[in-house]
Amino acid sequence: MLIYLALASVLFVIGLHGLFTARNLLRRLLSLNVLTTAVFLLLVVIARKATPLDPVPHAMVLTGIVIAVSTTAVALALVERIALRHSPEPEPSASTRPGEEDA
Amino acid sequence: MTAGDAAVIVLVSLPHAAAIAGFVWPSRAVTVSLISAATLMAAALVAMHAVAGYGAWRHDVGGWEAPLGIGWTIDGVACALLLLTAAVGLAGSIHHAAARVRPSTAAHDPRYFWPLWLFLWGGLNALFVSADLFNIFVTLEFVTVASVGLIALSGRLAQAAAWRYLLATLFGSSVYLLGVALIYGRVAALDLPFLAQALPADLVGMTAASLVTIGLLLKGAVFPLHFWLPSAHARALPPVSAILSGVVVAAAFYLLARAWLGPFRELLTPAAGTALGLLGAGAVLWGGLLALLQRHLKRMIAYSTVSQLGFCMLLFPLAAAGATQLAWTGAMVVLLAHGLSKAACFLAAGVIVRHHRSGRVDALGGCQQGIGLAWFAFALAAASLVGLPPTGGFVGKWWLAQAAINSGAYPWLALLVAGTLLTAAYLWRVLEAAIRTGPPDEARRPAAIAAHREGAPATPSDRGMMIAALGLALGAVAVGAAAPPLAPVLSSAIGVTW
Amino acid sequence: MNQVYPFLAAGLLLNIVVGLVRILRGPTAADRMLAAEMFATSAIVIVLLLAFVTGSFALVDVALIFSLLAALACVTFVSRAWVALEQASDDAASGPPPGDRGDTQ
Amino acid sequence: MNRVLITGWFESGRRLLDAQHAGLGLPLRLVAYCALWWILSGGEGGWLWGLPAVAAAALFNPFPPGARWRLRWSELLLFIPVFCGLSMRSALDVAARAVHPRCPLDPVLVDYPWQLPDDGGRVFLANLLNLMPGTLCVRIGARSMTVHIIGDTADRLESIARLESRIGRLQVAA
Amino acid sequence: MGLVGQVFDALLAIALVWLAWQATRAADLFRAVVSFIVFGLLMAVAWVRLEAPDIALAEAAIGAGATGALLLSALDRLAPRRGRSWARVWRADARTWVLWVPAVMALAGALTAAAWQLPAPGLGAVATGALEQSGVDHAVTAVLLNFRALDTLLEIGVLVLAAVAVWSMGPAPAASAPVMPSPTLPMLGRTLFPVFVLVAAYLLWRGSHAPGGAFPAGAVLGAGGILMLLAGAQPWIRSAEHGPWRAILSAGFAVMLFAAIVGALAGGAFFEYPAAIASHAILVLEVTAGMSIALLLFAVYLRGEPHPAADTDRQRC
Amino acid sequence: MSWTELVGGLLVIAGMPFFILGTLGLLRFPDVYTRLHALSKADNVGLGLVCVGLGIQSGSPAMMLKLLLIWVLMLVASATGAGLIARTALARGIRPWSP
Repeated sequence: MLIYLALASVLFVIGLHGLFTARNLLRRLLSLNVLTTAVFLLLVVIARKATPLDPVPHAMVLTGIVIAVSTTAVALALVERIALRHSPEPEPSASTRPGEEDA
Repeated sequence: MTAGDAAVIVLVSLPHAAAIAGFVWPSRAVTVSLISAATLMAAALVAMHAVAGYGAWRHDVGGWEAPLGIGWTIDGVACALLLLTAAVGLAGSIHHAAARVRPSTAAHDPRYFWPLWLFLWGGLNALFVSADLFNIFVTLEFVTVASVGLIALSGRLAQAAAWRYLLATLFGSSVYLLGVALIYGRVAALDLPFLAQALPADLVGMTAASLVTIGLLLKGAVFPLHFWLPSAHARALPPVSAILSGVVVAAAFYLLARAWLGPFRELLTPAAGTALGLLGAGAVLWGGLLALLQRHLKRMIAYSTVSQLGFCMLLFPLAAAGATQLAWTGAMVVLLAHGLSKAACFLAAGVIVRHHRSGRVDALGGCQQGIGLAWFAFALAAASLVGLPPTGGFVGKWWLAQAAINSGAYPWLALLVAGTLLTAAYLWRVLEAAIRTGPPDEARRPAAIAAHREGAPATPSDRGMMIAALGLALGAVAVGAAAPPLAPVLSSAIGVTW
Repeated sequence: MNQVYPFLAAGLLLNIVVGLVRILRGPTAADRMLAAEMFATSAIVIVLLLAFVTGSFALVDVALIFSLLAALACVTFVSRAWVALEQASDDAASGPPPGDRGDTQ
Repeated sequence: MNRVLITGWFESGRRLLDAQHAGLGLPLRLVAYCALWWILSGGEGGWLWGLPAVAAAALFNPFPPGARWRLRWSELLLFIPVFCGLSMRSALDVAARAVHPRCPLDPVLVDYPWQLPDDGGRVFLANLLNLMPGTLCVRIGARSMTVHIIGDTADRLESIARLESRIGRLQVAA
Repeated sequence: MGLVGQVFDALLAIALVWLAWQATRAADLFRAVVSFIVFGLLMAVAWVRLEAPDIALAEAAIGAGATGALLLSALDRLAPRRGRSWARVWRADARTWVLWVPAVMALAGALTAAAWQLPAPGLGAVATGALEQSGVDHAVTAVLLNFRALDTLLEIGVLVLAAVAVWSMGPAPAASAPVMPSPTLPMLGRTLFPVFVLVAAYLLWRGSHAPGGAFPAGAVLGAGGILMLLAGAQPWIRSAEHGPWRAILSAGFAVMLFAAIVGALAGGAFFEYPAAIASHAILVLEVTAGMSIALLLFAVYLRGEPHPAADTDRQRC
Repeated sequence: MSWTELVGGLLVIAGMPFFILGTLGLLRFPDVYTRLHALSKADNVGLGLVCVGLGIQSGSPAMMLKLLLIWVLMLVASATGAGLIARTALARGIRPWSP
């Protein structure tokens, strides 16, 4: 089990790193997903360590996975609209940073 | 089922049902929303009455008891926040219904406002009663998605802000969930009152506590994790800004308070308390300073949220120093008064900005004909934010100050005074600009806007919006009167160790 | 026979790890996509082997879902993503395998 | 009820009556789906769930039936071993090329004119070619398809022709 | 599995770390997305290894299916500019390496250490004890639809909310038909449609006594819907008339909410099913939850309101 | 060890080389079309052998058929997928490699 715990920590850190250093919006989203998966992994390892096998973290992770898909979908829809706004050219780019102008 | 239980069930389920109705029948959405807003207000009052009358109680959802099932705790604080949500929600609903945004001119798609708004409300209600760490995670995500949808509604400029908000809060939830996972691995329980008995203060507990705290600090936009807040709150529609600044941010602080005075009570050493207090101090000073420097009214109000929540953070050092009960009631009253007055500010600002067709502080002078009521509401709310007697802000800060004096923590007293002065300074800038007869620099305004400087006479729609703002501001004042008798109710909180 | 299966599963996993090179190298988006397809097949076999080793036949359903959805990524890729990835082959400069003249010529 | 829904129901009903236009007749499809359910459930039953699912699968298929022909079952059964043999040969062929130190590949693109009359059979052939030795269909045109062949072009073309006539024999025009 | 198992886990961990790194750092955006899809695939294998077949089922459908489709579809809007070459990425990273590696090591080590010390008592025994009164035989389903049904309700709420939020951002950006039609796509769709329906029904049926249930079933069906859409099926959600579809989309959530309230009215607590009808109630909830997860995944995939609705619908509300 | 187990196991083991050779082809072949050949042929035969082998070993006809269903689904997916990728690649003007 130790190896999965280490894996969870490393994935968490990779997600963290990506979230803070990536410029591209989509990449940040991917990092966030990696981060969340790391947390799920920890929960499942905890369930696995318990005797007997604990169903509650499994249910929590299932709930979490569906929530993660929903938030990813919302985030993707947002990213698309932002990318569209910043480059109406045929080749929209996600790496444009959102402007700081005010309403 | 008692009346209190019924009220709580209505509070949790009615907004969701109404949201679905609004989604399925967009043409009926306004009616449905206003009716359910009024019902929710009534239900919140019934719940508060029940708590005041019979004391706090638990409701085991599904009939399953603590370690296995999810529990709701309905106590004084929860009811106060439910009431706050109901007040801001009702006022915001009236404000938005009165605004009558034409679909052709709206930057947003008006069909989706009501479902998102009601879902946000329902999520917040579910959050305030929940006593289960994982259920709180789910409700937090619920609130996040609803907030993001609402922010993104107000046009393309807001989408970038919504994105930053989404990313920050999702990150916050992941970190929070990591903390929850560690706690679960340690004691196999998620229930807050249960954990208050069971969670030991060891390495795992400390790691979990710091993770949960970081996650909630991000969601609560506590300094220095406030970077996402100003543009998100400033760019949304007025009612959305109101509920985000007044309630959503408060929810994060509420959870923080419940967690630290509950399961993490033993970890709340003077050092930990001071660390959290220093974050609050940073928020008060830095947020206040930035608010002072803002040129746009809504941005200024948004930075003021960062600053005001800093006051609430003083709960932790003062509780660690021993004045728990007084600090708790003080912080909660500040939270409530801030929620009401900040929402009033945003709603009033919505009218003011619409009237002047500009959000710049130095463009707010000149003819105020027709929006006097809005300025009155703004001034009342400002008085409460500053903490002038007899407003709620005054009572809350007074109790915090007393707690500081009682526990001999004078530096925090100094911070309270400094923060109050800073608040007065930035709010005075706005009121002063309003009193001026004309904008100082005519040339800085576009001609088209200058032509409208006279402003239009108040329409019924304006009046409805202003009354909503005024109601909230009066509520902030009323908290000042109601707080002393209700103090024992406010400090009834299940799972909190004094 | 079941004692051999863990070795086979580990070998297939190693096979996947080696195959990851194709995702790294590309050079075109299509190469990456088809590498992903290959991993789906290997993952199915790994899951099936694990199912027979541990005797939990619920895992066969996992393999079933994999095979059912294997086409999805490919179809999405072909009908949606690739259109926009006109210049995806431009990182061919980042190290095409020797002899790869794929889309130049 | 909404118009689209009603049209949808109507559509399904029409298809039900019009079953001879389907690739497999409706009764046959129902039997096939029942068999599928039996396989999935591991022979444990659960027909209370299975039968509605079978009905839904048969009635709500959003795609119009593509092929207007029926299978000749004896030919199909005969085809299965042929298919397995050819698959094995194709895998060995590719494997041999992959392990060979110089990767002996001689790729060419060849236009192959259709002999098959209808669309369903053509698509089936095109997909099948991707699993057959040395061939990969890279274009489906109105008159011909383009095939990518990695060596022994003449042999491959011959086997495509054989495969095509086999598929022609599989189907009976309705 | 002993030592081989260890080797297997180690290989899996290496592959996952490498893929996660690629997904967050790859110079080419498409490479990042493909890496993430494969990451989901291998995560499913990891769940299998950790004896979490329910999660493996859901991950296989959601992680490798729906999320992959979502991300790949988003790429057609987010075409990358010229990807930076490897050398440049490496150089730009050199600075962060110095800064990050120690912090990373410390954090990862601390987390692992903290997690390793967990005694993990677990609620397995408690859950098993309560299983008899729950109305189902499979513990995870019991937790999801009975012990912690409120979480499931709110989670389906999050899905509904996500659909509303995504639709509120404007009309769907792309036509739903594939850009490059191929005669093989409809054939694929026609062949796979019955299998999707049957497999989803099968997973639902399994859920009451074995791994399976509403989550994987809904995810499979939702992914199937996306596939059908891409294969050129007539979109089921049509213009100006998605009125009933909105009702259908929110039906699952509404039914669950209704069940919860009925439980309360029947004299119990919110979501308390009378023991006599618990298994029937869970059956209904499972079907509705599965259906709504499927429909909502599909709705969310559209990335916007299906078609601009008619003017009558757009009136101020 | 019963004969079903033996035969099944041998079939499974016989399937393995195809995966390894498929990957080898994936790495060594020069362009996307040739790699598609490697992918769609070698891996599917490997999968078929494993499915048949495990099916024989399981001794239950339903399980055998389920495993075969997995194989058939994968055949459909990979034949269609390979065709789609190849067709799109050609339409996008990626020319096949020639020696």
